[in-house]
Amino acid sequence: MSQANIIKDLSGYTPTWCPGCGNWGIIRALKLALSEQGLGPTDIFVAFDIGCSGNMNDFLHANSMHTLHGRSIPSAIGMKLAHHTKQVLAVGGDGALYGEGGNHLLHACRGNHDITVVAHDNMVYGLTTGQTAPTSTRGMKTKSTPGGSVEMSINPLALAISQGATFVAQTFANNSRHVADMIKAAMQHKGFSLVNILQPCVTFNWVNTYQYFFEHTYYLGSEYDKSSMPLALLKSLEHISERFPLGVLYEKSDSVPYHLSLPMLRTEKSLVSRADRPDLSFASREFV
Amino acid sequence: MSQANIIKDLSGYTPTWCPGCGNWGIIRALKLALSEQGLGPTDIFVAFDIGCSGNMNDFLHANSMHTLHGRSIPSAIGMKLAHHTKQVLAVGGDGALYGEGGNHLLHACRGNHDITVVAHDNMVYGLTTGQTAPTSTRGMKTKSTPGGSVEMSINPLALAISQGATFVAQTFANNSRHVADMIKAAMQHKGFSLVNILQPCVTFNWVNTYQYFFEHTYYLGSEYDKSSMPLALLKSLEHISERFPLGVLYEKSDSVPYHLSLPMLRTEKSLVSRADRPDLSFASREFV
Amino acid sequence: MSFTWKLSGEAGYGITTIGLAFTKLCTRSGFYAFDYSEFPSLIRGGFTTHELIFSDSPISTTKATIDLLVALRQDSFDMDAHRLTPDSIVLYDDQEVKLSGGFLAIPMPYRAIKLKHKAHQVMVNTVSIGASFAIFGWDFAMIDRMIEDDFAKKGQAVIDFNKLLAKEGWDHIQQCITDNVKLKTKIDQLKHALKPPMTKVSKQVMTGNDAFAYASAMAGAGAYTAYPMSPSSSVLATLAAWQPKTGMVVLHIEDEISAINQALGFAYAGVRVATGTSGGGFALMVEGLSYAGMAELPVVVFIAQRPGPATGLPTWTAQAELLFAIHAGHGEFPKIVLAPGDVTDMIELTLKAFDLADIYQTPVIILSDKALSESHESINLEDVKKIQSKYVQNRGKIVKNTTQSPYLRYKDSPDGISEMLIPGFDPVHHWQANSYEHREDSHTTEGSLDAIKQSEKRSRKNKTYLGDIPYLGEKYLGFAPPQYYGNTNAQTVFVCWGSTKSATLDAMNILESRGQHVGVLHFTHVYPLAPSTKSIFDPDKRYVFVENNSEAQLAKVIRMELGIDVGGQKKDQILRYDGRPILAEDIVNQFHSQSIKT
Amino acid sequence: MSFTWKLSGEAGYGITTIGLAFTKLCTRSGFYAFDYSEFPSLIRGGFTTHELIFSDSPISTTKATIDLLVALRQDSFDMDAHRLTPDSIVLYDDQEVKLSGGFLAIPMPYRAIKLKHKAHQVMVNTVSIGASFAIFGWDFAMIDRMIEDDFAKKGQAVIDFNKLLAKEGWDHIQQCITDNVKLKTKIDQLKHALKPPMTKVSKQVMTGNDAFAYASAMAGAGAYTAYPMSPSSSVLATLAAWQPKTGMVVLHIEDEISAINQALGFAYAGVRVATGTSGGGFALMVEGLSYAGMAELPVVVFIAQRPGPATGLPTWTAQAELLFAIHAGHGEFPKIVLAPGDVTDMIELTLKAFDLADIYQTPVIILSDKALSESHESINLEDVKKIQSKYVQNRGKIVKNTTQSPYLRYKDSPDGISEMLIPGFDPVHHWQANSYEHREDSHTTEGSLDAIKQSEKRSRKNKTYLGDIPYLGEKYLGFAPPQYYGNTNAQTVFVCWGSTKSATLDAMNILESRGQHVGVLHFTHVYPLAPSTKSIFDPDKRYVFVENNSEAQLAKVIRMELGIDVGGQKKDQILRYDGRPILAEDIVNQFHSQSIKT
Ligand SMILES: Cc1ncc(C[n+]2csc(CCOP(=O)(O)OP(=O)(O)O)c2C)c(N)n1
Ligand SMILES: Cc1ncc(C[n+]2csc(CCOP(=O)(O)OP(=O)(O)O)c2C)c(N)n1
Ligand code: SF4
Ligand code: SF4
Ligand SMILES: [Mg+2]
Ligand SMILES: [Mg+2]
Repeated sequence: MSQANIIKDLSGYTPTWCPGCGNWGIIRALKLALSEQGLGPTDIFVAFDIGCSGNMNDFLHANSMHTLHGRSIPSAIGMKLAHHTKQVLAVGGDGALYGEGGNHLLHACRGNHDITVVAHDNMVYGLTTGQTAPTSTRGMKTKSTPGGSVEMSINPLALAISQGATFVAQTFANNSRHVADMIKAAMQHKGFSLVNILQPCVTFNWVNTYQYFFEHTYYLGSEYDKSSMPLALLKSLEHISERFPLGVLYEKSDSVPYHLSLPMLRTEKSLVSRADRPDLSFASREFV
Repeated sequence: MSQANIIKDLSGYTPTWCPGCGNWGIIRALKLALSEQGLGPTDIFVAFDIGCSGNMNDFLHANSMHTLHGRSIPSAIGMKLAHHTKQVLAVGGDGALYGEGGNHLLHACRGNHDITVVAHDNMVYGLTTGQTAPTSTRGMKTKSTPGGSVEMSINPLALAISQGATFVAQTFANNSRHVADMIKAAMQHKGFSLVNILQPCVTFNWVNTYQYFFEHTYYLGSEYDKSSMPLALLKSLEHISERFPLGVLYEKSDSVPYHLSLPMLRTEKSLVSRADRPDLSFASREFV
Repeated sequence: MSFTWKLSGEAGYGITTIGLAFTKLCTRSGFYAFDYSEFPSLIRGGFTTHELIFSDSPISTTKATIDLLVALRQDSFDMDAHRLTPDSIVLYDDQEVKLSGGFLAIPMPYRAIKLKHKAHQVMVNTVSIGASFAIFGWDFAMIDRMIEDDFAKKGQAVIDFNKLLAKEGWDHIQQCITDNVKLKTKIDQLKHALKPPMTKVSKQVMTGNDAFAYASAMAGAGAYTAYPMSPSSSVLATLAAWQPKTGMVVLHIEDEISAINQALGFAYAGVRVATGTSGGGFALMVEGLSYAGMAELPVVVFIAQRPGPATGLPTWTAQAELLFAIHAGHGEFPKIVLAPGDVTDMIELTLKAFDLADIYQTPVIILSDKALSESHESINLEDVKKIQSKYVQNRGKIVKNTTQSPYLRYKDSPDGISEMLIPGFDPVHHWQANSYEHREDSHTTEGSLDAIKQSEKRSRKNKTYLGDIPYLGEKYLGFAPPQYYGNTNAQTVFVCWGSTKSATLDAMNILESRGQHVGVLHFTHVYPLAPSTKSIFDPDKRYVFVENNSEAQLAKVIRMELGIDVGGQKKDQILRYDGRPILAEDIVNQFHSQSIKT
Repeated sequence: MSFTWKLSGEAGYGITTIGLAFTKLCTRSGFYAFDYSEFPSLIRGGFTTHELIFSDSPISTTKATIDLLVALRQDSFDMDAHRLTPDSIVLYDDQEVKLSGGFLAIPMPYRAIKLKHKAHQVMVNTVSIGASFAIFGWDFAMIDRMIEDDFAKKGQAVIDFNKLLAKEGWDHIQQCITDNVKLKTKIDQLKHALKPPMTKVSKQVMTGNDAFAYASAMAGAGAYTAYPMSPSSSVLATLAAWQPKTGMVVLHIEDEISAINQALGFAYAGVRVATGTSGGGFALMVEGLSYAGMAELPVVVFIAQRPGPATGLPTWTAQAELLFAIHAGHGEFPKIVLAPGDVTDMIELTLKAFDLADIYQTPVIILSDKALSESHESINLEDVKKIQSKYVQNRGKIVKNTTQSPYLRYKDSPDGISEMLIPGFDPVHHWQANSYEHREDSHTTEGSLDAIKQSEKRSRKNKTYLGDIPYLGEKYLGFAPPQYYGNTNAQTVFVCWGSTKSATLDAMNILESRGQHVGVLHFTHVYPLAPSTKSIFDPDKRYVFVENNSEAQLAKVIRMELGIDVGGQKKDQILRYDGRPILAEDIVNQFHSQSIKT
């Protein structure tokens, strides 16, 4: 490999995911999406959450944080505002992003923070060996719900669309090309983007298998109008009847990301690049 | 007052809210709703959150918890499951319920827990003297956002409707009769109910005044079909253009509340009423 | 007599399942067994080990040497070669593993057996069970019965197939004996040494987590709220599975904040309740803990410790949350922290924890750790039955009716404890669980005198618990001093708490056997400490703290609480903080090297 | 010389606004002033007080007696009658308030003035300012200027109206003099006693929160993330308002968990950052704190304490989070806790906190409390300028380029500190802020040796901070021992920390004036404590702990950290825990009663 290639090489340790796990397809897609944008490890900032998904921290080279469980979104926002000229991603599972960290997702949406959230939606807690997740289908039997889960699944797409996210897509781990395209589009979008990736967990989820997803997903056609928020919201309701549209459900074209609403970040100079100390003479006037 | 009347008297200390505050109308309505249902202080369980709204703990007599800020919903759920034959309410502000406690709201919705959440939506933090709230309109100038808030408002109705709540209503503190009716209907509903009450804060919110709400609200007519979830969701989107429909936006008729999905609570005997100790002989078999 | 047996292999290949079966087999054979498993925080790809020890007396720690090692892979051998002695036996895959060193090596044709029966790698472990039984001279029929029990749900074919594989292992050893004299001699020795006891005491095999779950049900807990977190998660799974039998409401909720605040809802409404997690999840509960302290709500918080900080080493062990647990929560309020030493302790202290929470109307924390929470131990069924039959709920001053009028929830009292009326039954009286400072009647106050009265009332509960103030209830239940073990004249005393008990006692015995007297002082009631505990410490003796952390945290607690200067020097600390449980041999070795230095 | 002045009334009626104006007026007149305000956790309906003291020397505590009390309502008088002396003056509403007791009572026609000018209740307070100036014999033109400054934005009409009301107060007193001889004499006395200093030193009037905000900006903090919580909220408001001038990113986010985790995002990316809250919000941050400890991220956490537990007394004061802050976060990791004694201290220690966080790459906590955070104090502008001109950012080993290759983020080193590369600039090197245990290269590990190495590396930073190991960076900055004040031969020493400094020093002076020698030992660097601190404690002296909490928490820390048995007995504790700041008189009185008992 040439020097440049080495620098751009995203591969870290060999993944330790179960053979057949949907995460293999996702990491392939993520690398594809990044390298097709010419982005190497030092060009991006990634907040990896805690979970099988988040274990990607050791498999994908990047400026990165392996955050606390459920907290990848706030950490990603901090990184973005500190260095807003860089692309920032948050990578995590459904438990982390929709369960433990649900509040952060909600508020990142309405803030329209310019980060891309990559959600590995396997409808189960993988790393803790198989408990119910916020996206588990009602009635699913898991370690923590041996009698079947009582809650209905969260609807992540509807949540994001209705609460201010300006880019919302869904894809399926089996199709790396599609996953990569969704991630690329999400990253290129200015504002908050959520990519919900349906991801089979072959070890702890025997309900939502590859077969299941083949049967319950379909690709949005070219006739689909992703610019209408009400339409996107209605589309996202198919989730309730276990129909999963794949593609970009919603994109707001005139989105103004959070940082561009802050006067001090409407410049190419990021916060971390500033050496100048502020002139505080105003304060002595204020305090007399 | 007769003995029975004293027992049913809901009035605690004289409220200390600012003169003209919308909370006065809400407490009047709440008492009305309770007494019209024949409910006295010991018949109900209330989790009061922390905020001007939550300060009602001392003004309304009830079996109650004055919880931590943002945590009234989990505490209410605990009380409900412990004593499921009783009516349980959670009373709090927009900061508490949609900000600090947003994750609990989200998950209480999808759990369809049989509690009634009474949200005092004054679009500001009252008790901490005037910071931005999750429901503040974008651009609102507050103590914590002197340059205008950057986030768009949360859409609490859309959030609840899309995430599994089975009863969602909105009302305006100025009309105590309507507020009372909404609360009564919510309490009578079996499953999770949210009553979002538009509440002027006369001290710290000079934007969303009584006048503002008169101009931006309207009552849902009898032709409105509250049984359709997609319709209700679309209706809730008017929030974005600062139109606030008043009335029941959504009610699911065949709602099965959380506790009725638990076999051990499908009885009149609540958890707290059980004296019997479980027979654990099965365990010695399991562990050999 | 004690014997260690170890199996390891790739994570995800049933090591712990077959390991547990073997732990149970040892127990059924009449021994006391204890196991300890290591695995990475990965579902696959890492390395899993199952180490077990069986003995004719109760045991809850393993030892440094391995008596029988099963090595299916080269790394299984390499990682443990240093733990083998000339007396050890190694069963190894003759196609996969290269051995070196002096011990009794027995090549096993795993590959051939696998091919012959087209068996999956997971099942190969069953072969080792059969072989081990042959070596020990134990009754093969036991294996058959175990397989029948364990695979009952999977059908006859699976049962038969497993039996067949076990038999292959057994047969292979029998065959080897004929031409391996060394093996023959060894087996004859072992047959004698490992002869199952004649009188069999009925036992249960339980982990610390099992014991906590079991005792929670026994204590009449009506609810358990949790968010999964290693190494506490099996409590959630166990209690969830038992719901139809116990009637308990078991909730896997959205986060740990909800777990504790829901628990407090149950507590207010009068239901006994617990929540469980590990250090990181507990970190999210500390605000709720403070609310429990203020509103005087009874709640049991179970913490299964693992090494931190942050995500740390999720599947490993530590005793590093003692100081954190003691000081958890803002503001000043009473709190009781208990740390069981073994599985039987866990049952007893869990029962006591629920009673203490009710009596003192304040949070009670149980500190377990991965070593205790996830290791299986055989305990005497008789002991458990005795505990159970003796146990009567003590809810202190929690009542369903009150004679007070007006009812004062937070009425000041000499023992600091007020009557708590379970709301919802009395038609007249109601009260608030107020997170603000409050008057006796539970209404909010900002008055100076009210604040002082309530703050002093709350802290007085501590004194009552410690026995400094008489308890005005029906039955006293409070602090128990540390337990002293060993020669009372010993000039050196090992001080430990919680799960390090067994290893420390073992170390004491080893030293004793070498003619060196040491005592052991073991704390289970780790906070608060009664001032009288001070008199246990003899200024002329040396106290060495044995802890699974890097700061000798118990020593800090003792200095802080009792004002005696112990355990502050490196020479008085024997610590381990790499995620592995401290073993008797670690203690003995560190003790020797420190004694030389000083 | 010092003089106390107090105003009180219904919450929501501008008491604190006018009070602050008076604090500034005293300062502009050349005095040092300090104020303390009490108000309920209600927007309306409660009672608000503004108490101020001015003096010719720096001061940051009030005193027990009130020299001039303004009583517009009966309860204003009743609640403070016991604090009046025969020398006190009471300005009271002649229509509203009934007085009793011996002091100089001056009836004021508030009602009449209000009616005459159709003035709102809020404005009536201005009358008292005018009257007070007349009594002190101060220059009325000062009031005019103050009104012009304060109401500049409200227009000329409001300015004129306020001036008019102030003049009414002034005139009324002038008028009274003519027929009230006692008043005349008093005023003549005061004119002399309260004569403004000739040489005026330029001053700033700041609260502890202002000082923290100001110094954060000075330190070059790029971001502040917070969720509002009394008494820390004004930091958020102040820094938010300054954004256009400082360029700081100030975020009011959804909850405290987000506040700390966003802060860590900034920290990882290389931006200096702080987050602020009170005890309850901090409780939600402790998991994040642990992550900062593990990933070695620099972050400053500002805690303005209030009484707990739980919601407690939200608008009152306490020093009850010392032990909680020290032990906050699961697992073991280094952490530095600082507690400024006054506003100038706050500026200096905030600057130091940012440097320490960067140098040691670990969280630094600043403990303030309501008394320090919300009280205004006049400080010398010269001092501030000196601090500012002297200050140079010290980021320790945080760099934008590295010469290492491969770059090892967590490279072991003798001082425990590794080079931290700010990511995003170097085109080749990248690293993870890993919440798991990790290798030197920041990759996850579960290896025993790695775990030990990193755990020891982290804890070694503590030793470097304490000066036990030399720092291998450019400039050393670390622990500072407690400061001793007073007679070195004193046999009794008051030990205090943080904001109780000034009251304790005052108490020392009062006792000194009565011929009783006591010393004061004041801690600002409260955790960790250097072992050498032990030598400061003389076994033959008596140490009495003066704290605004109920447990004498600093004494616990000293016992725990230094192993010396101090402050464990009630007789060695002077504590206040009703939400009110401890005053010099409290200390003196408690000291006397305890000395008698012992
Ligand atoms: C505060 C906290 N609570 C719980 C855990 C334990 N934990 C680790 S990963 C995980 C859930 C994993 O599920 P998900 O987020 O869906 O990720 P997946 O493994 O399925 O990819 C949990 C509960 C933790 N690390 N921290
Ligand atoms: C954990 C925590 N964070 C912050 C606070 C401080 N606090 C009290 S009330 C409140 C917000 C009040 O706003 P809202 O919930 O909208 O209620 P309102 O006063 O407007 O009725 C805050 C931030 C707290 N008590 N606890
Ligand atoms: S447990 Fe599930 S999610 Fe985790 S690696 Fe295995 S298949 Fe993937
Ligand atoms: S501050 Fe606002 S919400 Fe609070 S009592 Fe006053 S008007 Fe009502
Ligand atoms: Mg998952
Ligand atoms: Mg509000």
